[in-house]
Amino acid sequence: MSNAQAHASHEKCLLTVICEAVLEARLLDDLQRLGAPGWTVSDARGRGSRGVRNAGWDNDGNVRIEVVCSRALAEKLSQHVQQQYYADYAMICFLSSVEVLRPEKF
Amino acid sequence: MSNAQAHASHEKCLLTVICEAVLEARLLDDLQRLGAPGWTVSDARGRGSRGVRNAGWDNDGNVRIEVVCSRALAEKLSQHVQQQYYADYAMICFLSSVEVLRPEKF
Amino acid sequence: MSNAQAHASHEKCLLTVICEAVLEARLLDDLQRLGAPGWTVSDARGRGSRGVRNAGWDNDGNVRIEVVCSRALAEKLSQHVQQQYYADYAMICFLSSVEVLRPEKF
Amino acid sequence: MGWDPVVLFFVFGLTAGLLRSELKLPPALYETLSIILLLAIGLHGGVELAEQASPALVGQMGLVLLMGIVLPLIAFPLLRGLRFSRIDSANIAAHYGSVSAGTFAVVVAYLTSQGVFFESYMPLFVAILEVPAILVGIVLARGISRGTPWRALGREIFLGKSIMLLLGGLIIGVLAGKEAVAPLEPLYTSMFAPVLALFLLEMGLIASKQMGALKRVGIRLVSFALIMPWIGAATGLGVATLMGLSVGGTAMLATLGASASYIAVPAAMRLALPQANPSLSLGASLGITFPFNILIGIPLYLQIAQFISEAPPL
Amino acid sequence: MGWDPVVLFFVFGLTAGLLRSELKLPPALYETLSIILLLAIGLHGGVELAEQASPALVGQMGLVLLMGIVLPLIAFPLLRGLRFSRIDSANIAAHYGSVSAGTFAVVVAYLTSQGVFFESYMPLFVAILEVPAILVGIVLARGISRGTPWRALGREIFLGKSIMLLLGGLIIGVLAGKEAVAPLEPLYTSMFAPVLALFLLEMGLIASKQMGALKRVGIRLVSFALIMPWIGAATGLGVATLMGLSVGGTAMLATLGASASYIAVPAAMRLALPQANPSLSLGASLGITFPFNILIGIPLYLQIAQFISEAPPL
Amino acid sequence: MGWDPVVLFFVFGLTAGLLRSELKLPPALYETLSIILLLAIGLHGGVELAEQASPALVGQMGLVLLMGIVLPLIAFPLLRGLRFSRIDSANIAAHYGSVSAGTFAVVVAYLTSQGVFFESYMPLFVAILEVPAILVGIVLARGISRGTPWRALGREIFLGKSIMLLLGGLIIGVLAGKEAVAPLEPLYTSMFAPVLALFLLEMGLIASKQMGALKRVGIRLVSFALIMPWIGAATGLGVATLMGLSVGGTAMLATLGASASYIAVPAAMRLALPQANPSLSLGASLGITFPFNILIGIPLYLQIAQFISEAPPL
Ligand SMILES: Nc1ncnc2c1ncn2[C@@H]1O[C@H](COP(=O)(O)O)[C@@H](O)[C@H]1O
Ligand SMILES: Nc1ncnc2c1ncn2[C@@H]1O[C@H](COP(=O)(O)O)[C@@H](O)[C@H]1O
Ligand SMILES: Nc1ncnc2c1ncn2[C@@H]1O[C@H](COP(=O)(O)O)[C@@H](O)[C@H]1O
Ligand code: NA
Ligand code: NA
Ligand code: NA
Repeated sequence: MSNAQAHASHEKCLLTVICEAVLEARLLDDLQRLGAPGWTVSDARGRGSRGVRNAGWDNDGNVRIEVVCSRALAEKLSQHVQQQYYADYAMICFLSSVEVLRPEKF
Repeated sequence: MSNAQAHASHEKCLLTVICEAVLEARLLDDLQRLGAPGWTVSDARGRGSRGVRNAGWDNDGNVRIEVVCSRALAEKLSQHVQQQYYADYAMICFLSSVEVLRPEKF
Repeated sequence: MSNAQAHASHEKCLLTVICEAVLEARLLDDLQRLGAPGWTVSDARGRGSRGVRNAGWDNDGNVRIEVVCSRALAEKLSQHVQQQYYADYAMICFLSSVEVLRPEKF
Repeated sequence: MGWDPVVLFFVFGLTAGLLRSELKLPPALYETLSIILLLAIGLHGGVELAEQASPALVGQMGLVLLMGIVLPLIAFPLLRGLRFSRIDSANIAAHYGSVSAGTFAVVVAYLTSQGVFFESYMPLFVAILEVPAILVGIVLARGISRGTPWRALGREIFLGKSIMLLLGGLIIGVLAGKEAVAPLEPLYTSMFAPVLALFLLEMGLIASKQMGALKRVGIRLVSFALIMPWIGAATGLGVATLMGLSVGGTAMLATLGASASYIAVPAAMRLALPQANPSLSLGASLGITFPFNILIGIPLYLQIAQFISEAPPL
Repeated sequence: MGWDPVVLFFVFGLTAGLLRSELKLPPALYETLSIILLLAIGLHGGVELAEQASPALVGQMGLVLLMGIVLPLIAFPLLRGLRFSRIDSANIAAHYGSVSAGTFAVVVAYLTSQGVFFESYMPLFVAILEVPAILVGIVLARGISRGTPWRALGREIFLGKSIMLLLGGLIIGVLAGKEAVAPLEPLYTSMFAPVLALFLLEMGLIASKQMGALKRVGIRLVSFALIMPWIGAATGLGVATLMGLSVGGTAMLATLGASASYIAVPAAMRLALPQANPSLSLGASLGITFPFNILIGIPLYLQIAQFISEAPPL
Repeated sequence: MGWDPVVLFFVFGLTAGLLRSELKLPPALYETLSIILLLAIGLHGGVELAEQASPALVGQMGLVLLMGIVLPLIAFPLLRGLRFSRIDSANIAAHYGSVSAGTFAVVVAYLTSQGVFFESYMPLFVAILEVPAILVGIVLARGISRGTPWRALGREIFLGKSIMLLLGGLIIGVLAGKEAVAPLEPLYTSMFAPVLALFLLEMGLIASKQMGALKRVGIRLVSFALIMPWIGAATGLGVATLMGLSVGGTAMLATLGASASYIAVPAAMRLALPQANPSLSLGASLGITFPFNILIGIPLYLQIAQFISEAPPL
């Protein structure tokens, strides 16, 4: 790869989903099936329209799941999770744009 | 809600505050009082102008607090926390724009 | 500082690096040497082109490292870490733009 | 004699929580404590099972399984009568048909401290009681529809954390036998009470938060959470008498009947029946029934069991 | 006789930290260890208190409370004399007027290993000494101004983690009594030394980092952190003599006087007096005074207490 | 006699993992368990070393060091012969030349439960064996090039977590001596088996994941991971005979020879030789060799050691 190419940056989309920890395995299965190139998960707590989630014990924590991918895929993923889970689970979901140096990874 | 509506995305603001863990309870009280629709908290460590904060023990960790809300509220919240706490506590604070599918949640 | 000044917001860049936890100390040394004004680190797990990293034990976790700084520095940092580590380590790296209220901190 | 210190730890947690103290235990500690409790209960049961196994046990296991099916079928109409939605009623019924391993640990500690004998293969019944109520609850909510992903649900239920740990400990205990397990005995002897005390401290903190949430839900749920333990205990007493258990064993099966799950069932039902409102089921189970059993129920069930055993046969 | 291994764990942590080793304990472990230590100290004290309580204790408690008020009032002018700002002086004074439960755990282990008797209700005094210095520190910094949110502060101080755990353990011990607490004894017998050793390993790692930070602050802070323990110990010796404590109890109260808080006070003062620089107070307390007391102070205070008790009355 | 329950915990973890159960231990617990194991092994060794130290030990240490240099030199050509790249061969050779402290803990528990005597300063040899293979591995991959940052590498290796804990425990044991360490004895007596059992449960879960990854890599790696333990064990048997160790000590050195590192070496090699593929080395070491040694190897090595000791001298 030429230096010039390495320096050019490319716009991608970052999808962030914050939801009940109990959904983690299921959501990651869905992401894989729908073609997400990768993801990052971390633990969180919070408060929203479905009350306080304090991560104090087993059934009370949130996770944050992030996926960097193309805009089209991010929209597809976000619509899928919202249609599947929004009504019944504590969850929020948002997109933002990010720049990456090696677009072939995503 | 019509499908069309669900697909349209709306611009909101993401406020991120990274500060000493000791402030957590107080900041969340403030956020609630000022009308934040929700928040997500996670643990972190770091280094800034007030030195290294290694999360090694009780008084040494940071938290990252995130709020998705309207631009106006985000600015109000960020100005509030900065006026109240910036001078005396390890803290940084920044805004970015995000897109959400269901604006009524925020 | 005048109130007006405090209210004006300034654009900065947020560099996010997600990589194997074993790199943490080395990357932070590099960041300091290259002049990063600060950083925030948190633990994560994930999946990417180098497989699943479940944070189940010592050698299997990721960290997320974030730096808020000028656009120029962010690009320099990101090119450095990618040239040094991308080939051999599990890692992704992306930039986004954020607004801060007190630019003198970054 | 003084108060039971293990129970006082629960009261301490409850009080600290209600006073909104800063006190909290690291989540990894809570998880560790519950892992150790489940393993220790299973292991102890397995060791004793290896010594006491008898053909009669198979019949007893069948009866206990039946009890796990009947209990949610009693709870469900009760809940419907209290005007909960069908889905919520099924969900809460599943919690109350199943059992709480934490409550079981407290009754173990209580009977031991009182010097009351009990059949030591009781942990086997804990494992048996965990599952059927979940399945009954799902059927109550959905009917036996084709849409239900039974396979995935089966995995989630049988491979869930608490059943794996109970059964894993049990099987290891059976395979290894008493003598070989000796070096691991601290898990259910010297370490058991300290681990349980810390666990109950955290349970108190958690329960205090659920109590806060209960205010919104109101009197109907609280009534159910206070009535159902009596029904569950009575069922347990009946089944235990049928099975010919000792006084201690009878008190234990009553406690199991009276207890409501807050680990295995919530996780499984959240995925199987997402429309159900988890704050109803957890509020009742953790905020009311768990404290009730710990503070009042267990000593009471023992007294009733003693009373029955002394009563002249009909 | 060999070195005290518990103290060696502290030296090990300190060395590993100064060598910049990769060694670190998971934060959840450190939290767990300090929770267990505080509970164990409280519980043990409570159990003994139930047996030894006497009217004289009320007077002793008053004296100890007074000591908690006087100590920061001694430290404050000393700090001002060393040219620290008013705010920083008040903050550091609050740390040194209060006590370190970790140091207390070490003196317990030390006296036990030396076979020296001590009044076992001493944990009560730890709890009493935690609070007053915080209030005095705030008043020294702000005056008794109307602006101070005393109510919120009160909550934070009395409902803070370490006081809740100490008092919670103590009350449980008193209510349950020695016999009932027996199953929990491992917390303050067989498990105490291992838990303390791991705790001190982490404290060594933490202290090593504070020492690094001290370089920037310089000689004035180090002097204070080495002088103040003598003053605190002397005050403790005096008060103990007034109270008529045993040799062991006297050494303990001297240690409490000499120790500086690094759990309860930093958290409270950070919220009550945010302008104060926490790296000064923590650097002194953790980086200098804690190691000094652990490595040198405690054996010394015991010797002095023994010397005084053998001296012919004036 | 029944099965060894500690080993059954490993099988349990393995099974749960292969069944894709939800069971997992909090990472902080796994870290805590491995910290306690390493400290306990070191401490126990140090205490005994203080009692049994002899000039002969220096010679023995030299031999063990040599063994740590020779083993990777045997593994490397074997790997090259199996057509692994130079870099990967060097990396895997470093893992197999070094040792696994977890495997060592299992052999300690096994010999103790069998009542077989062993030289109790063996933990010293664990510490000695950790390092040289790493250095040999780096040289095999890079040559003794000027580019290698030996200084930084040295820091990382000697100040790494596992060596610090082993050596720290050892030195504390030597300095404090048996009598003073008594209060810490639960670490390597009553607590040892429970801690090891939980540790092996997690190791089983981890190993099950590595086994999954192995499918991709195939038969060559699996062969190596099953052959190399025999070579390592044979080397250990030979060296132990040269050193004149007891039967137990001989079985232990064979186990050390047969074991492959999965804590210290992966961390060091990841930084020293980033181009090497860590899933090869971890897959072999954790997915094949660790289970092999735990389930089959250790009892076998003991039998061989017993056989040799009973054989008439040549
Ligand atoms: N406005 C918000 N900003 C940031 N995080 C939020 C917001 N609303 C909800 N969350 C997070 O999303 C989780 C689920 O939200 P909800 O479904 O609204 O209860 C909460 O527990 C929070 O962690
Ligand atoms: N430039 C930066 N980029 C990312 N995080 C930062 C930066 N500066 C400070 N932080 C975080 O904010 C905390 C407080 O910052 P400070 O008040 O500058 O010490 C630090 O401990 C870091 O976690
Ligand atoms: N597309 C992605 N979106 C979010 N996180 C990712 C993505 N790809 C990789 N990661 C994270 O970066 C780590 C290393 O990525 P890789 O080098 O591709 O294996 C993974 O373990 C994930 O935590
Ligand atoms: Na029940
Ligand atoms: Na003091
Ligand atoms: Na080896």
